[in-house]
Amino acid sequence: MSDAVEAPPADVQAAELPRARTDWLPLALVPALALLALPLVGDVSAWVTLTLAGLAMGMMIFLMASGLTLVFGLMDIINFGHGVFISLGAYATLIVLGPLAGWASAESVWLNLALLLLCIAVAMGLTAAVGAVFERVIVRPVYGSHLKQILVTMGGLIVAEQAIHAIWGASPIPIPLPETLRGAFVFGEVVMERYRVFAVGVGLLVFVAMQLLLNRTRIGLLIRAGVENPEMVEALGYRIRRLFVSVFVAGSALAGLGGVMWAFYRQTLTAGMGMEVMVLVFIVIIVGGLGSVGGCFVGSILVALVANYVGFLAPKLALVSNILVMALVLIWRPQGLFPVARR
Amino acid sequence: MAETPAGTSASTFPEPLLRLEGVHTHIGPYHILHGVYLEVPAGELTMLLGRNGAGKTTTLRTIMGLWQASSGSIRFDGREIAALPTPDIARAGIAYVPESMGIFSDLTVRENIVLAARSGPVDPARLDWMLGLFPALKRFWNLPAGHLSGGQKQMLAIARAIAEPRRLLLVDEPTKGLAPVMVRSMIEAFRALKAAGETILLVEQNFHAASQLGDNVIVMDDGLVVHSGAMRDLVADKALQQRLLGLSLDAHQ
Amino acid sequence: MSPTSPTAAPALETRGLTIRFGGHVAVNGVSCRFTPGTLTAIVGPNGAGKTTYFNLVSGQLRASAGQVLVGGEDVTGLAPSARAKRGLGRAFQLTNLFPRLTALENVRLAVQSRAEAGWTLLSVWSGRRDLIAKAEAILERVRLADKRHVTPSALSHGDQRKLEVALLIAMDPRVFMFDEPTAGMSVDEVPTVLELIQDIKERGDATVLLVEHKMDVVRSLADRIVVLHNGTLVADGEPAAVIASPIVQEAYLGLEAAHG
Amino acid sequence: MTSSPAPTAALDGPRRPRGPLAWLLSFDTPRSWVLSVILLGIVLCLGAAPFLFSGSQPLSTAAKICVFILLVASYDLLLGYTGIVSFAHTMFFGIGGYGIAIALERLGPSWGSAAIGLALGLALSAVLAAAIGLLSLRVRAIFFSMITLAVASAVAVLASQMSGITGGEDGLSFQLPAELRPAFRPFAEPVLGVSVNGRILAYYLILAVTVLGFLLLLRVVNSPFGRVLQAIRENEFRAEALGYRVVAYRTAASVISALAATVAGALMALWLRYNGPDTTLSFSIMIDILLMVVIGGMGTLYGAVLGATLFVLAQSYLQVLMGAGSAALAGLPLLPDLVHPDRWLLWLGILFIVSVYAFPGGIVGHLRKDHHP
Amino acid sequence: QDIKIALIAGKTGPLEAYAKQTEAGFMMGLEYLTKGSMSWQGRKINVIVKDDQLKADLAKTLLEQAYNDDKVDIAVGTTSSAAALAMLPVAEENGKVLIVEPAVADAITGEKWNRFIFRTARNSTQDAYGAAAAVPATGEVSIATLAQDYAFGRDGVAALKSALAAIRPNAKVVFEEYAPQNATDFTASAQRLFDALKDKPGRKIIEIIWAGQHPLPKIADLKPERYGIEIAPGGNILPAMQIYKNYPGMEGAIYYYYAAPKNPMNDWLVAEHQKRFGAPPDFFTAGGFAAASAALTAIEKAGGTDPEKLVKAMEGMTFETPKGPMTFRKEDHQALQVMYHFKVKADGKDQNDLLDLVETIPADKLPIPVRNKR
Ligand SMILES: Nc1ncnc2c1ncn2[C@@H]1O[C@H](COP(=O)(O)OP(=O)(O)OP(=O)(O)O)[C@@H](O)[C@H]1O
Ligand SMILES: Nc1ncnc2c1ncn2[C@@H]1O[C@H](COP(=O)(O)OP(=O)(O)OP(=O)(O)O)[C@@H](O)[C@H]1O
Ligand SMILES: [Mg+2]
Ligand SMILES: [Mg+2]
Repeated sequence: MSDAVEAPPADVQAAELPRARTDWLPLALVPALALLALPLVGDVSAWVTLTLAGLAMGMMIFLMASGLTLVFGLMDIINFGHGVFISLGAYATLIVLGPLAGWASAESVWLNLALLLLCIAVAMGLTAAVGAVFERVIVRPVYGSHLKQILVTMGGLIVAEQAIHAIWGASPIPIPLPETLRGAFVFGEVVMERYRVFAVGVGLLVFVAMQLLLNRTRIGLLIRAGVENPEMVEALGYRIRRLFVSVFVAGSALAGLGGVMWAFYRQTLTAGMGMEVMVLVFIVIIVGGLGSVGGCFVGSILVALVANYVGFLAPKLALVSNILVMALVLIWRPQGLFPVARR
Repeated sequence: MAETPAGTSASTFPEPLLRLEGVHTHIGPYHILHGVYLEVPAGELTMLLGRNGAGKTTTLRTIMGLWQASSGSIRFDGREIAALPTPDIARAGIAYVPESMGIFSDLTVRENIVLAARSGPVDPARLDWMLGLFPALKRFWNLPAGHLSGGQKQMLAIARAIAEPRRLLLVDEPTKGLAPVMVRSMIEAFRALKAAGETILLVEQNFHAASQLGDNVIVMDDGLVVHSGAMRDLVADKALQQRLLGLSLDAHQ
Repeated sequence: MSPTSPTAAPALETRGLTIRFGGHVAVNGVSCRFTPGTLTAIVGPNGAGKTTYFNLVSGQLRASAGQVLVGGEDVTGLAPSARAKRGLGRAFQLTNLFPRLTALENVRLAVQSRAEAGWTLLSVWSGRRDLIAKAEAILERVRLADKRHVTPSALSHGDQRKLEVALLIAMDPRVFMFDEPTAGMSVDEVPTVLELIQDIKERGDATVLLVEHKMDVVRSLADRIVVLHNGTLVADGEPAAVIASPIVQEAYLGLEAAHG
Repeated sequence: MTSSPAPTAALDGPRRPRGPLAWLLSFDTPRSWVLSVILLGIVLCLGAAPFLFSGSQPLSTAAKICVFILLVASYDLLLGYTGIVSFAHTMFFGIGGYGIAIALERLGPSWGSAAIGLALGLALSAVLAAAIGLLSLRVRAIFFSMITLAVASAVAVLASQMSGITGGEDGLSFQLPAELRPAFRPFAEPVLGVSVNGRILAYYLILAVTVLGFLLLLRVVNSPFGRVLQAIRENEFRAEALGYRVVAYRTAASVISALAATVAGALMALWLRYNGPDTTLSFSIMIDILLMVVIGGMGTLYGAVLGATLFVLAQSYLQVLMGAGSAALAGLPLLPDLVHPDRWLLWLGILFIVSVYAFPGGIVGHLRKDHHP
Repeated sequence: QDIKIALIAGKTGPLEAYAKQTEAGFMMGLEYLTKGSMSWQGRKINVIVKDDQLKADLAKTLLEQAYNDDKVDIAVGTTSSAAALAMLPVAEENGKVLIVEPAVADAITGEKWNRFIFRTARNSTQDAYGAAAAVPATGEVSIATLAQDYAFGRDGVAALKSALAAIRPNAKVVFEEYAPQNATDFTASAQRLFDALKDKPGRKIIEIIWAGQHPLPKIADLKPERYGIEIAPGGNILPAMQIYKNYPGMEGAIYYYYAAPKNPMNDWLVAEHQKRFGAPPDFFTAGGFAAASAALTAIEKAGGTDPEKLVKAMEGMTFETPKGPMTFRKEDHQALQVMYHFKVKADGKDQNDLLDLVETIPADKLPIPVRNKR
């Protein structure tokens, strides 16, 4: 679907009003930060290693956070249960790894990748389905009330986490990273874990897809409009409820994808693994600006890079580096890097 | 009461585009509409008048399905729509401009109009015509609609309703907050729409404007229709005006 | 320049008040003085900057340039609440109430602000019978007494407008700013509000600013008319003269044929 | 942030209750006879707990209920009345707890050190609450909540890092002043068949402070100040335009609420003779508080009493009940597993969901709707 | 009259798995030692299991309840060190024995100890001495540590340093790296560790002291072998050690590994556990078993459940466990016990066949200092 009205009629362009401009400043923040870190780190190869690792970690955080920013920002729903979808996505790999464990230890890149993609597909399917149920049973009755959302999704989280315990047991479960993705590429003194390269690929793909979907179709518009005034959207003839369900389901599926990526990174499954990253995820969304997919992307990278640099330069501060980033960004831009809507 | 409810007296005429029969609406514990009968003939402009709190807005919202009629029938184009969900009512061909305007303030003017055109790109000729009616929208094409002035928001709300041809327009107090010059062009706009064959149900407080526009007039009070008939009859009858609306035309303007 | 008593000390004055949104200048160097006892109507086409001007005066927006003076004191840097405390009262164009407090409570809060009772922590609010009585009296005046226990969300649009006016009256400010108080009000209700404004005006010491599109209202109430167009002050003076001026006739009333 | 506290409409009602009790309750009476009866029951049970129930568990539960009533009421001042969603409330609870714990551990078990600890805790809470309020109550509500979440987690990290003072993850165990120890016996003879000891005195200390604190909070929310808070909750923009300095009022509300939470934390530490991060600082307590407010009914302090009582009872006895249930159901398929005591969290989660649905306006809202006096 | 024992554990919450092991081990221990009768001298042994949800305050309340309301004779617990520490004063107030299992904090038998406290679990210092003992005894060894940045991690490193000083003077800790407790990205830490070690002569070892999700694969994937650096991961529960399989040859010390001890008690435990749960017993199963053995041996020796007699009997008492005999040291009531020096297997038969035993480190090779005040 393409925009109905692409540009204003010709004579409008002459009007003196400035057009909405892309805001490049936050984007410049990432390279600026990297450059600033270079002299501080000193050693170039260490700097490259840290920077690459940070970028890749940022992608993984982005994958986990993107679903939440979608749901949180567009639909104005705080899903504290998002973490459990990450866990669920992670555990879903077991469904694939059970019968196909051989593919993981095979030395073939293709088999390994196929296995990963299969895991992703299954995980996204599972989390999407659970997301649909979650939306229907848990979230729908509390649209509009953040507080109740927090409580209800928290309840959903506890129940789902217990369900994971009941199905897969309480002990941590190790999972094998496919053979060819183990270890690292070494270029002189610089090392880059292979898995991180893969994560960068997936992250970029998802980012681009989301951008296209939200900016090139009217779905994004409809959701934003629907959050502000669902009645009016219905009066315009759109079935907004159905759309909301799909957004929630998409958000859950993205969490599932993030979960798979995170699972293979951690190589151990625990039911609480999703919850553990939630504070980080929230920070990233806030830094980016609620609901901004681009902001979430930049925010993730920023947070991960800072964590790496700080971890190297002043490990004592690493504990609070995320909060530091958030505080600085909010002082600079109280609405986050890319403020989206003022609700 | 001299005036018979519209539904009964008009039944010999061809089926009107919209007909309400004995519509009751409750909002929570409040009983707001107490059995509304009215009809809107196709191709004409019908004015809905009444004091504050008479139930005009409630009537429009009930037609749109935004509030559910607790009893009674609403027939649109021969089809019962009282039980349909709002999107289906809109898809049946009814456009609605709410009293609060209902613009999406996070979205730009352009995006507001894009959404209003449900079936695809806006016809360029129609767009030109719309922007000719409301030049301010052209100027603020890419501004978030929340930043528009009160009157500009009103224009946007109406532009949205006419972005695509619809069978019936429900408009709640469109001239509220418009400068006289804009009221004039709004009147022109509705004339033009009527000329283009659209059917319009218009709520208006500005009786002066209303008297220039309407073919028919319906007056409500206390959740009931208390008068319906031709506009020119009401314009001619000062006593009736005084009784129904508490004014005479001369007092205003 | 003001037609009425140019020597009287202004209750409110703006000097070169300007605000830009990006490249758009919504209010452009507006200098104006408003003296006590005068009712000034501010008119202009939609989007002329009237509401924005009010926002700048009452502090909801920060000016890009220029000053706002209340009784000679510069309040340009102050928050809306501080300006309200100095006697600037404001009613809003789009109804802006406490949606889930009752009508009476809405008004009582305004009365309480005027009485500077907000920081009383250890006495019970309902003990202040005087404030409640005052609020009820005001509701009586705007003919909402029978709806005093109704919340604004359950009031019809016109009644909400009246409540908005009631809040402004309850604040009892030195400068009253009405932004289209009668918009959406049914014709038989309009006189009630006009009477209220007339009352305020007749008290003598109040300064009233009124944005209104209904020309009959403007004609019957205003001592002076200020015209804004594209953010700029383009005319200022006696009502009859201003209304007759070509710019108002054309740009505002849309009467192209009229000349003088 | 949107929230849905109980509408305040009825407060304007024409009839105004009279009498000294009404004065104590700031004329904000329960306004439902069922609610009045329940509240009376709770108060009586709490008041007579040491004499009604034997054993240490009921008394511990009663003490915990008291502490949480105060804590939840203080949070309701913020959430229900002012519309501020803060996740940093446990931080103040923790400051109170640590104030007492550190003072008693360092300065020895005397009343003087308890007073010093409490005073320092209160001062720190006030400063922190004011600073957070002034700096960040200007931003959007949702950002404020997230900022408080971050601050609270930073403080938790700090508490864990400064293990030299706070005992880190392990927390601090300490001794109470002699009069509050189990060995202290003020009366030679048993009173009403119960031999009164220091534990029971400590319990009554906690109860007294809770009652006092609750009545004070009730007064605050029913004062002109409290009404301004509610106005701000409904429409801060309009409140500002009416001449109320929103940031100042909000900050004042957070400071008052923080002080009350600090007192609650101090009481908690006194009762447990222990304080640690999990006891007062953890996020799960924050969520419990939220739930208690919502179950009870936001924007009505009586809701805090009901919510805290119900939740603490559920938390204390759910596992026991489930144990019994599981035993009773033994032999059936699946069911005994579902009600196995180790699955109590599952039921807690369900309780979260169900209570939000079952009581959209909280229990108090529900009762007031159905049973007017 | 029944013998009542309370078993307090963090049965719900993140360490549910640990608590389950403890409980299973404790019950199997009682079963084995009473030869299935679950009674002693005709007195039925009644175990009351309580869940403290890892909360210190709750643990404390539950223990009070156990002693006062349930009138238990001996209490055993608990999973979290914080909770265990909070419980200690309660035992003293009530004058009844508390056997601490499996909490490891040194302070339990150190500064916070009282005479009713006995611990069957190993303490952090024992872990550290074990790790030190697994370090080569000769030649120059440079060690860098990676630990979590809180009391547990810092104490662990301090203990390791004093252990090295005591038994491996040839090894030096040259660098200490502390990462946030919940860190997941270890690139920066690894970089710093490598930078610190790579130019050192002799053996270069990274000792990881970590509770929870193990950073081993993250460090190993960055190829420390480029600089000749080895990693000593330390022992862990079986599921956590399964990732070790990818890095055969690593050496370290562990508290219990089912295949290491050779005695009838362990043989029975392994066989029976495998039969009942389909997996070999783990860390905390052995611990629970040992606690049961300590309790029963003490009752036997004291001839009943009188608390004072129990305390007297337990001081210096030696009792059998799946790890062989342990002894409660007279001074601080810490059970002295063996540790195992392991090497990661190259090709295990199944997912739990992970380690080769290099050597059993006898208790007397681990001169754990006494830290309490009597
Ligand atoms: N949400 C609501 N809850 C309860 N009562 C309502 C609600 N909305 C409107 N009412 C009541 O219903 C009646 C009719 O209201 P309605 O808005 O339809 O009047 P109206 O004719 O449009 O008036 P106006 O000209 O002032 O807009 C009024 O008495 C009003 O108070
Ligand atoms: N935040 C903003 N960003 C950009 N433009 C703005 C913003 N706020 C107002 N404007 C523009 O400034 C102009 C003045 O608006 P204002 O609301 O003051 O008009 P007005 O005179 O009150 O009109 P009306 O009679 O329609 O209410 C309008 O064109 C509006 O679009
Ligand atoms: Mg209306
Ligand atoms: Mg305006």
